[in-house]
Amino acid sequence: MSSAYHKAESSEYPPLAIESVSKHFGGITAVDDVSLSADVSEVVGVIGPNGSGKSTLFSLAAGGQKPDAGKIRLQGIDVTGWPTWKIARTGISRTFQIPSLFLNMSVRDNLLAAAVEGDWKRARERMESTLEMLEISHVIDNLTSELSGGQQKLVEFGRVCVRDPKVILLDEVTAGVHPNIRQIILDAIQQLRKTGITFLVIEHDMEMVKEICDRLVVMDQGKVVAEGDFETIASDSNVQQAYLGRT
Amino acid sequence: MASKPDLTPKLIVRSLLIGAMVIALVALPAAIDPYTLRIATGALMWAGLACAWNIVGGYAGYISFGHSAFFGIGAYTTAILMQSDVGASFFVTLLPAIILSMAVAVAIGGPTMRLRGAYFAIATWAFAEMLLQLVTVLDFTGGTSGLSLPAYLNEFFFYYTMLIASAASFIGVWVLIERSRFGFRIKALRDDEPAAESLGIRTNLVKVQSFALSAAITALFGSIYAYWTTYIDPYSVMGPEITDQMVVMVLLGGLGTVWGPALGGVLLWITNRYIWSTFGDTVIYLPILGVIIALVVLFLPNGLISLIMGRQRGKELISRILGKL
Amino acid sequence: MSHKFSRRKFLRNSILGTGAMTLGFPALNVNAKEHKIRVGVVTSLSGANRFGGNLTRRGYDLWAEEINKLGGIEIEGERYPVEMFYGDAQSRPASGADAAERLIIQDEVDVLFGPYTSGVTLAVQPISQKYRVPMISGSAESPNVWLAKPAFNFGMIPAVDLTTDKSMMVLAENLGDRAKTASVIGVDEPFSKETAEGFRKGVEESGLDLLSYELFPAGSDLSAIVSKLKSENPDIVAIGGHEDIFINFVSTAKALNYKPKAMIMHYGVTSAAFIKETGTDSNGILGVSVWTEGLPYKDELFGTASDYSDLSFSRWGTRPDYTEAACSASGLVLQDAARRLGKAPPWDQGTRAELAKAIEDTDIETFYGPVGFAKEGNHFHNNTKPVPVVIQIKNGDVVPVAPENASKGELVYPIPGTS
Amino acid sequence: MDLFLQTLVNGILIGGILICLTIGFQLTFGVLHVIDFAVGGWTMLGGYTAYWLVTLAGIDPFISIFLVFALFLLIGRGLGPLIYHVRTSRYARPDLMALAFTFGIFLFMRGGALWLWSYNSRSVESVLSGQFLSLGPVTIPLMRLSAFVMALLFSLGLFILLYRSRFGMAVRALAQNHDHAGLMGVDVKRVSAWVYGIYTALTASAGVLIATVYSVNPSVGIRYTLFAFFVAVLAGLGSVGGVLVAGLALGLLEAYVATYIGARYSLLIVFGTLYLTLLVAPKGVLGRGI
Repeated sequence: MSSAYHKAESSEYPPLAIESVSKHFGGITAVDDVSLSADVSEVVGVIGPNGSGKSTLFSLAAGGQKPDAGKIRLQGIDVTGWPTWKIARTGISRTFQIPSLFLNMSVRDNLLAAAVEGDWKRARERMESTLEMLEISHVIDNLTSELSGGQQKLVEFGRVCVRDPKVILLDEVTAGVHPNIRQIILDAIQQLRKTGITFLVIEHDMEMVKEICDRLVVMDQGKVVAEGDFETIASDSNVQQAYLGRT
Repeated sequence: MASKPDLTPKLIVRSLLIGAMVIALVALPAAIDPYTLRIATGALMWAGLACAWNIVGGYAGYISFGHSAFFGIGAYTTAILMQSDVGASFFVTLLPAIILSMAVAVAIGGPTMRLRGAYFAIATWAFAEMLLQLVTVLDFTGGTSGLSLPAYLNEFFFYYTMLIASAASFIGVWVLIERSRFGFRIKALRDDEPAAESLGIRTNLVKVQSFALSAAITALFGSIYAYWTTYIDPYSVMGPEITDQMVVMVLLGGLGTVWGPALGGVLLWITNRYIWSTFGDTVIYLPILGVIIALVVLFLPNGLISLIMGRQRGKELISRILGKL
Repeated sequence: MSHKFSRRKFLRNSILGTGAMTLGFPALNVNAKEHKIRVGVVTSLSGANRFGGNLTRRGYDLWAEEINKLGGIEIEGERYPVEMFYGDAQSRPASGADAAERLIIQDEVDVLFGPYTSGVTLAVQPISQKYRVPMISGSAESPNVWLAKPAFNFGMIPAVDLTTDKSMMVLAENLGDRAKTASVIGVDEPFSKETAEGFRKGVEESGLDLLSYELFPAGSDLSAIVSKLKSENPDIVAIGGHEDIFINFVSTAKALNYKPKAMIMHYGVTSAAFIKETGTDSNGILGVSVWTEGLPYKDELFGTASDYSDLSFSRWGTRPDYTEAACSASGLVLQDAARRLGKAPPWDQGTRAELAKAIEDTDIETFYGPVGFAKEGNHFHNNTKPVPVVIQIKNGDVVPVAPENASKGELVYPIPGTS
Repeated sequence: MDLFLQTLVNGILIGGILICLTIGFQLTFGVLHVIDFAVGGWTMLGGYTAYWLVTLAGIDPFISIFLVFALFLLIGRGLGPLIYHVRTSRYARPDLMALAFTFGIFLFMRGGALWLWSYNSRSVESVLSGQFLSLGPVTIPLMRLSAFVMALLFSLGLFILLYRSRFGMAVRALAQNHDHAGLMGVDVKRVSAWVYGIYTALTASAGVLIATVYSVNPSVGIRYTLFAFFVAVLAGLGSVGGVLVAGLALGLLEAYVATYIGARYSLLIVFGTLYLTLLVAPKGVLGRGI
C-alpha cells in the first residue's frame, strides 16, 4: 500500500481512496481494516445494518475522527490525521446523519457559510443555482430552524453542493423525507455526477440504492463483507445473512 | 456578500435616520450639562464594551466571564505608561494596551476555547480572578493601592474619544461580521462546530481571532476609562462586576445582533445612573435593577432589540434590515 | 433618616433627561436658589465599604441637623440653613466621580463632604478641583490622598502612617519589658495595608521583635493565619483591617483556642457594631483612635466630646466612633471658614476658591480636638493635629489607656485567659 | 509538625464549608442545566434567616437550620417553575438567559438585603460558637467540624435521595435527558421545580452554618458564588461525588498555601491552579455524575 505502488499503478489518482482503515472505541472495533476507493463520477452505496460502522467510516474519511490504522487519500494526497477543515478544503464534503444546520441562520446564510472557504466571488451565484436545483428558493430568507424536516435535509444537501467539492459523502440523506423531496435529491445527484463529482452514500432505502448506485459496499460489524453491483449483492448469501436477512 | 442596494425610498429614509443620529451624537455635548455628558460618555463606553463582548459571547457562542481581565490590561497599561517615571502621552499608550491584550487573548484563547459552555465561562472567570489577584500582589501596578493618572478633565475630549472608539467598534463589527466572510465563519462556529469544521472552516483559528478582537476592543475602552476616571485600583478595573455588566447588557439588548448591545449598553447604563441618582440617598435602586433584569429575561427573551423588531424574529431581522443599509 | 423619595428631584431629573434628549438646551438652573448652603455628600452607601460609608453619613447628617436647629450657618450676622445632597459612590471610584459631578452640576452644591474610602477620594479629588468646590473629607485616611497635593480637599483624620506607628510605640513603651515580640497582619487592601505597614514601622522603631508580617486578601479564610500566629505566640498581635475582618478574626481565633496576649487593631474597633457583634470576646482588645468620647475637647455647637457622644447615641442608637466624630467636625470646619469668609451664599467659583483658602487657614478647637491643615509636605491639607490614643475595650466600654495624659484606666496586659 | 497537622485540619474544614456550599448547586446544574448565579445569594439569605431567628426568637442555628431548610424548600419550589420556564424556552440561548435571570435575582437579593437590613456584618451565635476540641497538638473548631459533618450528611442524603427513591429515579432520568424523561411519564416541570427547591434549601442551610462560622452581610454572596462555581467545575459540573474531592482539594490547597507560602498569595494560587486544572482536565477531576 505504499504510495510508490499507487503511482505505478495508475497515473490518475482516484478522488477518494480508503486504504485498510481501522478504528477502535475502547474494546469495540467500529471499523476493521476497510479499503474502498471511488472513481470520478462514480456513486458508491455503503449499506449494512445499524452499527456496522458506516457512519464511523464517513467520519474517518472526512476527518471528524482519526483512524487508528490505515490511510485516507484524496486525489492521491495522504490526508490521514489532518484536521477536518483541512481535509474539507482538499475537496471532500459531507452531510450528517442528524442534520446539523446552522439553526440561527437563514437558508441563504447556511449556504453562503458553506462557500466561505472556497470561491467566494461566485458564492452567491452558486447559492442561487443550488437553491433552484433543490427547489427551495422560496424559503431563502427563512431561519433553518423554521423549516420542515425534509427541507432541512435539502438545505444540508445544498450546503454540501455549494462547496463545489470533488467528493460528497451523504449519510442517509433521504431517510424519512417526502417522496417529492427524495426525487429532488435523486435528480440532483444524477445531475452533479455528470459534472464529475464522486458520491459515497449511506442508504437504507434499497429502491434508491438500486436507482443511483453504480456499485455497492456492504458492511457488517466494521468489515466489508461484499462488494459489487446491485444484482450481485442482492444474490450474495453473505449479504442476505448479514443484512437483508435481518431486516 | 455585498448586495448592490437600489436607491429605494426606504433606503433614503434609513440614511436620513442614520444621518440624524450621527449629527445628534456629534452635537450632543453642546446641548447638555457636564454631568449629563459624563453619563453619555459612560453610555458610549458600555455600548462599546457590550459590542466587544458580543463578538465572543453572541457571535462565537462562547460565554466569557473573564473580560474584566482585558479591560484591566488596557487600564493598567495606560496607567503604568502614564506614570511620571515613564511619562508616555495617552494616545501612545493605546497601542501597547491593545497589543498586550491581544497577545494575552491569543495565548489563553487556544487552550481555553477547547472548553465548552459553562466550563469555558468559569475557566475565563478563574483566569480573570487570577489576574486580579496578580495585580494586587505586584508592585508596579501599585498593588491594592491602585494608580493615579494625570488628571485631564476635559469632558468633551472623553466624550468624543469614547464616541470614536465606540463607533469604530460597531462599524468594525458590522463590516466584519455582517459584511464579510468572517461573519459566516464565526456564526457557523457558534451554531454547529463540527459542521462548520466539515465545511472547511478552521474553527480553532476563528475562535482565537474573535477572542483577540474582542479583547482588543475591551482593552481599548479600559485604556480610555483609566485616563477618564484618573484613578484605578484592581477591583475597579478588573472586578467581576465589569464582566457581569457587559454580559447583562448584551443579553438584554439582544445576543448576537449588531445593534442589540448598543441598545442594551446605552439603555441599561442610563437606567442604572438614572435610578441611582433619583434614589441616590438610599440603595433601593439595587433591587429595582435586579427586578428589571429578571423581567426583561422573562418577557423579552430576544432582548430589547426585539421590542423594535417584533418578538419572534427580531434577532435575525434587525441584523438583516440594518445589514442591508 | 431621610430615606424618602424626593418627588421634586424625580421630576426635575425627568425633565432634565427628556429635555436634554429632545430639545438640547441649557437646563441648568431650574430652581431658583433660596438662601441656603448646599452641601453634597459623596460616600459609599453600598458596596464593599458601605459600613464605613454609612458611618460617615451619620456624622455629616448629625452636624447638619444640629446647625439647622439653630437656623443654619451664621455669616455676617445672618443664618443660612444647610441642605444636604447625597451621592452613592457604591464603593467604586468611578461612581464616586459620577456622584461628585452630579452633585456639583445638577444639585449645584457649594461644598462637598468627602468619601469614606481613599480610593473614591482619589477619583473625586480632581473633580472638586476642576469645579473649584472645596471638599472636606471626614474619613479618608490613606496617605496617598495627600501625596497628590489636592488644592481643594481637606482631611480631618491624620493619615494612618501618622497614627499607627506612634500608637504602637506608645503601647510598647507602656508595656515595657512585658512585651518583647509582635506579629503584624493586615488585609491586602488600601487602607488596611497601610495600617499594617504603620504597625510594622512602629514595631521596628520601638525595638520589638517582629515575628511575622503577613498580608492576606480580603475575604480569605483566617484559620491559616490564626494557626500560624498561635504557633508563633507573639506578645502583641497587630491587625490592619476593617470591622468585618476583626469580627471574623476574633471568632476564628476563639474557635481555634487562641487568645493573643494583646491584640491591637485600628479602624472599627471602637465602632458600636464591632463591640456588639463580638460581645464579651472584645474584652481587652486594644485599638487606635484619634478620638474618643473621654477626651477633654469641646466646642460651642456640640459641647464636650462626651456630650457629642450622648447626642449621637440618642440620634442613632449607637455610640459614635472617631469617623463619625471627624465627619461631624467637618461641618464645624465649614462653619468656621464660612464665617471668616463673610460672604453670603450662593458662592461662585471665585468665592469657593476663597472659601478653600479660608479652610486652609483653619485653626479651631472642636469636640473632636484641634483642627488645622498642613500647608506643605507629604501630608498636604491633612489635619495632622489629633494625637492617636490607645484604647482598650473593657466590658463593652471604650477606655483610653495610653498615652499618659489621655489615659482613663489601666492597660490590662496580658488579656485574662490568654494562651 | 504541629502546624502542619493543624493546617491539615484547617484545610479539611475549609473543604467542608466549600462542599456544603456547592453540593446543591451541583444538583441543580446536573438536572436543570442552570448555572445559578444566585447561589451566593441563597447562602446569604440562609445566614440572615438564622441571624433573625437567633436574635429575635433565640432559636439556635442548629435548630433553625431545619426551619431554614423547610422555608427555602418552599421558596425554591415556588421559584422553580420560572427558572424552568426560562431554561426550556425557545430563546436563542436559554442557558444564558437562565444565567441572566438568576443574575437579576441575585442583584435583587443583594440589594434587598442591603436596603432592608443595612450594611453591617452580623454574627450568628450558636451553642457551639467558639467551642473546640483539642486532639493533642491540634485544635478542631466545633462549628467548622459541624459544617464538615453536614457536608457529609448532605452528600449522603442526596445520594440516598437520588439512588434509593422513586423521586430520585425521576431526577436521574431528567438529568440524562429531558425529553426521554418526559416520555417515560416523569412530570418534568414538577420534578424540576422540586429539584430547584432542594437546591435552594441545601444552599440556604449551608448559609446558616457559614454565617455561624464567619458572619453574614449583604455583600458576601458574590464570593460564595465564585467559590461554588469553582468547586463545581473542578468536580465536573453536575457531579455530586466530585464535589467531595474538589472541595477538600481546594480547601487543603488554600490552607497550605496560606500557611507555608503566604496568605497573600493564597487566592492567586487557588485560582491559578483551578484555571490550569480546567485546561488539563476540561471535564473536571471526576467528570460528569448524577
